[in-house]
Parts: sequence; structure tokens; C-alpha cells
Amino acid sequence: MKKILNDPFHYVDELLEGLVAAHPEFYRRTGIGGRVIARPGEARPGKVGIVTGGGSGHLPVFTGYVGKGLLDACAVGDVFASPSVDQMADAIRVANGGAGVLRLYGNYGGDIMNFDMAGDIVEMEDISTTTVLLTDDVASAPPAEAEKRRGVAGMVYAFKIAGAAAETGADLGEVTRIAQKAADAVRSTGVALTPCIVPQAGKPTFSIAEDEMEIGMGIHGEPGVRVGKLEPADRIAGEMIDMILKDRPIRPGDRISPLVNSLGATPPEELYILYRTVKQRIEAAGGEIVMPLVGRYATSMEMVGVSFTFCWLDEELETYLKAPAECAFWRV
Amino acid sequence: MKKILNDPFHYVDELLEGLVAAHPEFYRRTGIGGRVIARPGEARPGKVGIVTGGGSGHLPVFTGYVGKGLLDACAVGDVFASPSVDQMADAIRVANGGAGVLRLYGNYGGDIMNFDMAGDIVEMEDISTTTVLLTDDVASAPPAEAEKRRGVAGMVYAFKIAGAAAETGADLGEVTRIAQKAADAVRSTGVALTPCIVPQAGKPTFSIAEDEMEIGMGIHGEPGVRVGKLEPADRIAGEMIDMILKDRPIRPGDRISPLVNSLGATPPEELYILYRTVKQRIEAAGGEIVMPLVGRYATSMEMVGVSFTFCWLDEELETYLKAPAECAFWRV
Amino acid sequence: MPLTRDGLIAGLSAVADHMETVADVLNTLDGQLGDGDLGVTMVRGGREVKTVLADLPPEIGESLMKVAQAFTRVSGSSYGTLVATGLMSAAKATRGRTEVPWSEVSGLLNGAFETMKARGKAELGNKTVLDTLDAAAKATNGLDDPRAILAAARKAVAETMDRMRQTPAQIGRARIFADKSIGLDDPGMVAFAEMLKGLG
Amino acid sequence: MPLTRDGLIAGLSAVADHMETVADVLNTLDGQLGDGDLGVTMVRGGREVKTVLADLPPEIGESLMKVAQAFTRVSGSSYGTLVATGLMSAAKATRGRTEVPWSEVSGLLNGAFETMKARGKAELGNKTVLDTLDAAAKATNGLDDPRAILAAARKAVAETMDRMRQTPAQIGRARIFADKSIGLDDPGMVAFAEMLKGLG
Ligand SMILES: Nc1ncnc2c1ncn2[C@@H]1O[C@H](COP(=O)(O)OP(=O)(O)O)[C@@H](O)[C@H]1O
Ligand SMILES: Nc1ncnc2c1ncn2[C@@H]1O[C@H](COP(=O)(O)OP(=O)(O)O)[C@@H](O)[C@H]1O
Ligand SMILES: [Mg+2]
Ligand SMILES: [Mg+2]
Ligand SMILES: [Mg+2]
Ligand SMILES: [Mg+2]
Repeated sequence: MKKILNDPFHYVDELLEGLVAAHPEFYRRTGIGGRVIARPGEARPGKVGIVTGGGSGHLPVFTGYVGKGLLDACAVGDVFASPSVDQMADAIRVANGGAGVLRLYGNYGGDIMNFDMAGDIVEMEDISTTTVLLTDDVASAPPAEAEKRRGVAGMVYAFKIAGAAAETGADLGEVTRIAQKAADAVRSTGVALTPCIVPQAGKPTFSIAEDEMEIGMGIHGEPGVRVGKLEPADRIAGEMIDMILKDRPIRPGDRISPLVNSLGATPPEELYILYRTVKQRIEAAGGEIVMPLVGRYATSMEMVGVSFTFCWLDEELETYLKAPAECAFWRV
Repeated sequence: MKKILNDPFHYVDELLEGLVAAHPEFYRRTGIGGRVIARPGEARPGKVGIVTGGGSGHLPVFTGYVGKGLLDACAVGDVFASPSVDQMADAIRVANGGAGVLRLYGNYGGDIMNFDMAGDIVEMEDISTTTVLLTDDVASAPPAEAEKRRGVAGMVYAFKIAGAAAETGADLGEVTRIAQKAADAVRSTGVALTPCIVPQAGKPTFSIAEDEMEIGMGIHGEPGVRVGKLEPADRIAGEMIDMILKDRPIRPGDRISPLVNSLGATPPEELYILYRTVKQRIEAAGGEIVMPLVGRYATSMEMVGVSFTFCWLDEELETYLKAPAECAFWRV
Repeated sequence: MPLTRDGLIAGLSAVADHMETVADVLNTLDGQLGDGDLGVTMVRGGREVKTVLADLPPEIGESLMKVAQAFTRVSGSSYGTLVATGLMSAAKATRGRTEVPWSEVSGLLNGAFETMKARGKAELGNKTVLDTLDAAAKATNGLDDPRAILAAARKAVAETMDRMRQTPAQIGRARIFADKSIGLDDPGMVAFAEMLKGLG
Repeated sequence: MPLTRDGLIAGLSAVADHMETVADVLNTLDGQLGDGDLGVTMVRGGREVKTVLADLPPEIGESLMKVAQAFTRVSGSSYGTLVATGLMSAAKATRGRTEVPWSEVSGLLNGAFETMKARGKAELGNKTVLDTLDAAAKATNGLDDPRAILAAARKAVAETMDRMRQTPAQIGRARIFADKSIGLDDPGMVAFAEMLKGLG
């Protein structure tokens, strides 16, 4: 693994500069230190705003999903580090069209503290906010402590679905309800084959042996549930699907959108090899596949590895999932 | 670098299986050994067909660019290996709507021999064909031998532009003229930081020292023009742009679409860091940026590295570049 | 003499300066269990706080709020937010006053503890700064002499660190390395101890 | 006795069998300068050719065309296409005949050379199979005894390989490793020599 960068301490600011330069039709930089990415133009009056935030190094997550039918603004931290309270508060302010703002992000301690505090601050400015946390990583805590689970690629579904709901003009309570429903409908797990390099550290912060893989590892290298020899694709896929289905079985007739996601370096070729098993297993259990997603939707820079997310859909969620949306990384 | 796969000898067939399973609305498998990917349904009568072909391991190139407003069919070889003559002939047959077929692909010896031979075969079936070769890699031969240059990411522009022309109902001569014009309008160069692993080989087929990079290296590891210490992003970008502009300078008023392309593992974060310099340099020379592309458009699996392509546009090319098009990897 | 704006400025300035000297230690310690940024957090926070000291108003509550805001401006890491949360709690408790008797320090520490506990959703015993903060609040209860307060707080913090060294971390990033954390001091506790040390 | 269907079958079968024994050598040689698949190409091609031998028609031209098609079915690599191109050229030259006099072999080799040269856009001296093919065509000119033809072809091929060993490869994948190729035989030349060896 090697990186192409200038001063590691400017990594995030430079990538944001490039991002808005390349896609001014989707993104603008604003907020304290330029660390808020928002849609161009003012917040739409009367539309519920949706903000997210978190560490950098996961593109398209988080920043990339700002766009029509998706998010309104994102507070951008350093690589794998929380944005500051003030950056989050600015993201909320810019997303506010007077109808309140939903904070929709992953269940990480630092992010929560900062977003809560940012909420306290903007409350004094009469902006009402709600929170929905993504907790889709089944490997990160047992079912009994499901609320402690980390948020990973499942947040893509929550962004999409909540974003579509907000676009219809639904009020804050309704958008929050739907976002929570989406968050409850997703289950994910991942496998990592190599670490990635945090620019400021300059070297991998953890390691995986040359012939091993780590099932359930978090996107920042949080330890997984099993370290083992690297196995054939079909078996890796099988084990990951088992983990998801153990947490939530498929019932005949279930409509499921599966996401086969590269954590970075794993090429689409290998995602498609894995997708075969995903499709077989869902269909074998009597499920029906809706809008499968295969690609890089939530990454850890150049990490080798993949994650699977299953999103169980009802009519409402499916409608919002399929509604038009557009950002520089995804168009529906 | 590590790979997720089953039997390396099934890598390509399994990925194609997954590809069509995930995106039946874009792709179907046909041809000898299932090694042709075509749009679903029959060829449109009267529309000029466009086929490509080449080794696997470059997704979205080649197969991925089959789609409306893009290609009609693609012959799929093993990783980094030519498709067979018969596969190419089948691709031509399935793309033929009676108005002839353009073969549009990269300037690689084996591919040329096979596509020429495939052309001889289908000629006996009264299918007229033409050929346009992509030769955009300025690092692969000096200007005096420009026709010997390899085709790299520049082919994305040729696919898009020729595809749009064919969609309008233009005849074979006209589609070929426009494809050639697009091929002539693109210049590319790349830098590799690590190799990638050909599944059947199981290990990298070449190496780059831990603190080095190779400017001008080909997408299969063909030697570049300079091996040197890994430099800051801005300097790498500067050197690559120098190479392109030495071959074709920017004149004030030139309209250019730049493509900042990851060869695989290099994350979008770093592409955006590089894009800053691309934009600065084009604008400093008086050029105007049109439809910049930043992402993974032509890869070598999990290779770390990037390529830059500049496409000089006139009104005709720009219109076709911006025309609607859709495949699983790109939508315009 | 009670706590006034000038005393606050002197104290914060001393703590900020002291942070520059312990940054590496804190980074290294945090690096063993987390992301190695705790020293950076404290130094950045301290420097930003120093920029606002000259303009602090006589009112203690407002001053503390400004200090808290300075901290949040530059820090994205947990500890920075927790420190700011504690400062804001103290700011609320001292709103409208230009003098705060030393006897209130214990209560302010306890207030900070409570709000920080709520913010971080942690419990006593999780091996975080909270354990030392709670110990300091309790040990200073009933004291009204600044030197005595500082000495009692230090002693309580040191004892808590000794007591908890062999327990595993149960929250934050360090929770991931729970096993590795046994035998190591919690970085946030060490940072708190160093703040007290910086006070003289 | 001239060349007939049966002679063709016997010869191709022998060559195909011989390829199985030299596959590793060819792969290794190709691996030093290219992608290491030349042995695979020849074995796959040989096996596929063997599946069509039993059904070959008496007509030589048609038979050669079927053999060429078998080769293209399984091979994507350059050498496979070149071999098939050469076979097709011979097929065209022998169309409609069930017997081909041995005196025509030199001309058939030359015809294959010309069409392969056109297909591969290579020149004599580029250090490819073409150099040996051309030498074989010239050395067999005027001969009409199969044994004499084979002996002359082998000698010419061996001499050409000796002569060109120290020159750099100038085409195909090996061109990339031009310097490395100095001192090494061209894999395609070796494969051609082995085909002749397989003929007995
Ligand atoms: N949820 C929490 N509640 C209380 N204290 C916490 C919490 N999370 C972290 N801490 C304290 O903060 C320290 C780590 O701070 P810091 O390095 O800023 O965190 P990070 O970089 O992981 O965001 C820990 O040693 C612990 O004392
Ligand atoms: N353009 C060409 N013209 C003539 N011969 C060629 C050409 N390209 C390759 N060859 C011959 O083919 C041999 C390599 O064959 P093969 O391994 O099948 O090629 P590749 O795997 O690179 O497609 C070379 O040693 C050379 O003799
Ligand atoms: Mg830390
Ligand atoms: Mg941190
Ligand atoms: Mg080869
Ligand atoms: Mg080959």
C-alpha cells in the first residue's frame, strides 16, 4: 500500500478542495475551516434538513452522499476522526430550512458526543434537531446489545431513504421515523484482508498476516470476531451471510436490497464473484432481490476487504429507495 | 495486496456470472463460452454496432461500458489476455444490426491480430466492419511513433463519443470517423505505485520498491519512462501533466475534459487531491474544463496508481460526450 | 481570596503551557490504546484557549463558556469535547458571578462529572477520566483553601489511577484494546492529572 | 506418395502429443519475456485440434481450415492466432484438393509466412517465429521428399535461432523486455522448432 498525497496534515482540506472543484454542481464548501460540505445554494425553505458527519477516509461516505434526494450537509473530520462540535453545528445550520434537521450518522462515541453538543448549541438558535444512529454492523456487538453496534455501509440505505422522504416535504418527525425504520432494516458485516494507512500516521495502524483475513473487522481496524486463513470467495461470502442471517433470518417473500461493498482496494471483479453467493443465498431462502448494489459505497481508503449489507424493504422503504437521487458517486 | 477469489482459472467466468446477475438490465452473457457481454435484447436494426474486447481485470473497461449510448458488445479475455478470435467474431455478430460494426479497442498486438482475424471471418457473413485503435498513452512511444502507443483510459472517451454517435443512427463511416476523431483527441499517462496480482499467476508479475513509483508504466506493468522516489501528489501531477502537454500543448480557449483515474486501489480522496493540480494547470494555460471525470474508469484490479487523460473537445465531440448514456458503472 | 477572572486566566495559562511539555507522553499513551491524538488535542485546545484569555470578561460563567468554545473550535476528539462539556457545566453554575468561593470547587467538579458522564454515556468504573474526576470531586468536598483543594485532588487522582491500572478499559476507542489496556493508565486520566500538575 | 488427409492427421496428432511434453519449457521461456502462457496455448490448441481430426474430410484445404478453426476456438494468445493464420493460408492454397505434392510445402510455408507477417504487422529480423518460418520456407525450396524437407527445415530453424539469439526482441510482449531478451531464444521460434521435432 502506498499513498499519493502532499502534507498529510492537509490531506482532508486538499481532498475537499478537489472535490468541490470537480463537482460544483453537487457540492460546496462552507462552515468553520471549510469543513462542511453542503449542496450548492441555500437550504430549501420548509424542507427537513439531513446532516451527517464523521471521519474522512470513507468516500463516498460521508461527504459524497450530499446531494439531491440524499443529504443536505456533512461535517468533515480528519481521517478516521470526529469533526469538531462547531463544524457539526455549522453543518446543522446550513442544512436548516426552518423545518428542523435530522442528524443521521454512525454509532461512534466521539461523533455522538460532538453531535449531541452541537445539537445543544443550535437549540439555542431555535433549530430543532433529531438523531438517528446507524448500528448495522452485526459483528460489533451481540443482539442483546444491538444498540452498541457500529454503523458501517448500511448508512448508505439510511441516507438514501431518509433523503427521499425529506425531499417529499415530510416533517421532521416523519423523516426521523423513516430514517429510524431504515436504520432498523439494515444488517452488515465485513471482512478485512489488509489495513489502510492513515495519512498522519504514515503507516498501517494494525496488521493482518499475509495469508489471513479478519471477519467482522471494523472500518477503522476495530478487531473482528474471527481471524483465520484466507479462504475461497464462496466460503467468505457464506460466512458473512451466515452472520447476517443469524441476526435476522430471511422469511419467504422478504424483499431485500443487498449491497456488496468494497472497502477500497478490492476490485469490482471480486465483488461480482461474491455477489453470486449473495444472490444464491437470498433466493434459496425465498427472498426476492431488489436493486442490488455492487461497488464502492463505504470504504476505508485503500483497505482490501469487503462488506455485505442487506436492507429489508417494505413498500414504503422500497419506494424511497428507488426514488430519484443524485450525487457525484451515485445516481438513482 | 490480497485477492478474494475461488479457483483462479474461473475468475473471469465467475465475475461475468455475477455481473449479469447483478445488472440484467444492462448486460447479458452470450457467445462462445459465455465470453461475450452484450446489451440485453437484440441489436437495433439499422444502428451501427460498436464492439470492443480485451483482457479482463480492468473494470469498468472493457465489459462495463456496454450500455445505451455506449458499446453494444464486448469480447472478454482472461485477465490481461486477449479474447479469442471466435469470441470476438461472436461479439461482432451480436452487435450487428445490419448497418455494420465498428471495432473500437486498445492498440495491443494480440487483440489486433485476433480482431483482424475475427473481421475476416464475419466478412464472409456479410458483416462489414471498421477498426479504430486507441493509442492515447503518450508514455508508450515518442510522437514520431504515435501509432505504436498503447490504449489506456482514453478509450472511455472514445466509447462514450462513438457510442453517442451510433445512437443517433449515423452510418458506419460516420461513426468510424467520429470514433477516430475521439481517439485522436485523447492523451493519457499514468503512474504506478504497486503492481497487481494476476489471479492465475497468484503473485505480482513485477515489483516497485517500497519508496518508489514508476511514471508511464503500462496497465499490465509495461515499463514506464522513469522510476523514481515517491514524490508529493502535486509534483506527481505536475510531471504527468507536463508529459501530456509536451505531446499536445493547450492553446487558450481549448475545451478539455480531464479524467483523473484510479488504477484500482488509490482512493477517490487522493484523486481529488490530484485534481487540484489538473484544474490549475489547464486553467493557467487558458484552457476551459468541461465535464471533469474523477474516479475509477479504467483499472488494473488492485494496482495502486493513477492515470490522467485529457480529451480535447470541439463542438461535435462535446455534444456526443454530453449525450445521455448509461451502464452499471457510469451514467451521463 | 475567591476565584476571579485573573485567577482563572493565570490557572488556564499555566495548564496550557504545561500541556506543551506533556504532549508527546499523552500521544504515545493514547497511541497504545487509541489513535494517538490526545497530546495533539490538549496542545491545540490549550493554544486556542490562550488566544481568548486576554479578552475574557470579569464574569466567571461567561469566561468559562468562552474557554469551552475555544476548546471545541479546534478539537474533534472525545477528550476535547468532554473537557468542553465540563467547562460548560461549570460555566452554567457560575453564571452572572465575578467571584466564586473556593468551597464551590468540589461541586463544580461534581457538576462537570455529571454532565460529562451524560454526554459520554459512560459509567463510573469504565476506566476513563470520569473515575478520576469523581474522585477529585469527592476528595475536595468541604475544602475551601485552593492549595488544600489541589493537593487533595491530586492525591485522589493518583490513588484512582493506581487502583484502576489493572482493570480493562470499557469505553471509547480503548475498549477495543481492552486486554491491552490492563496494566496501562487511561490516557484521559493521565491528561487530567497533568492538568492538575500544570496548576502549580 | 503426396500429402493426404491421413498423412495430415498422423502429423498433426504427433505434433499435438509432443506439445504435452514441452509445455512447461515453453511456459517458462515465455514467462521470462512475456506472460508465460505459450505452453498452455500450444497444449490447448493441440488438444482441441485432436478432437476434430477424426472428422476431417478428404479435402486438404477444408481439413486445414477446420484445424485452424479449432486452434482459434481455444486460444486468445498471439501465437495461437498466428498458427491459425498460417494454417488458413495453407487451407486457401490447397482448396479443392485431396492430394498435395510435397514440392508445394516450401510455397505453403512461404504463404503462411506472408499472411502471418501481415497479420502480426511484424518484419523479418524482429526476432519472432516469422524469422524461422521464412528460413524454413527458403531452405525447403525445390525439395520434394518429406524427410529431406523436414531435415532442411529443422536445420534452417536451428541456424536462425543461433543467429538471432543475441539480438533483442522487437515485437509483441517480449519487446517490453528487449534488453532481457538478448541471449534468450524467442519462445515462438522454440515452439516452431518443437512442432517440427514432433513430426518425427
Ligand atoms: N464516552 C466516554 N466517556 C468518558 N470518557 C471518555 C469517553 N470516551 C473517551 N473518554 C476519555 O477520553 C480519553 C481519550 O480521549 P481522546 O484521545 O480525545 O479520544 P478519541 O481520540 O478516541 O476520540 C480516554 O482515555 C478516556 O479517558
Ligand atoms: N506481432 C507478431 N508477429 C509475429 N510473431 C509474433 C507477434 N507477436 C508475438 N509473436 C510470436 O509469438 C510468440 C509469443 O506468443 P504468445 O505467448 O502466444 O504471445 P502473447 O501471450 O504475448 O499473446 C513470440 O515469441 C513471437 O514469436
Ligand atoms: Mg485519541
Ligand atoms: Mg481522536
Ligand atoms: Mg505469451
Ligand atoms: Mg498471452
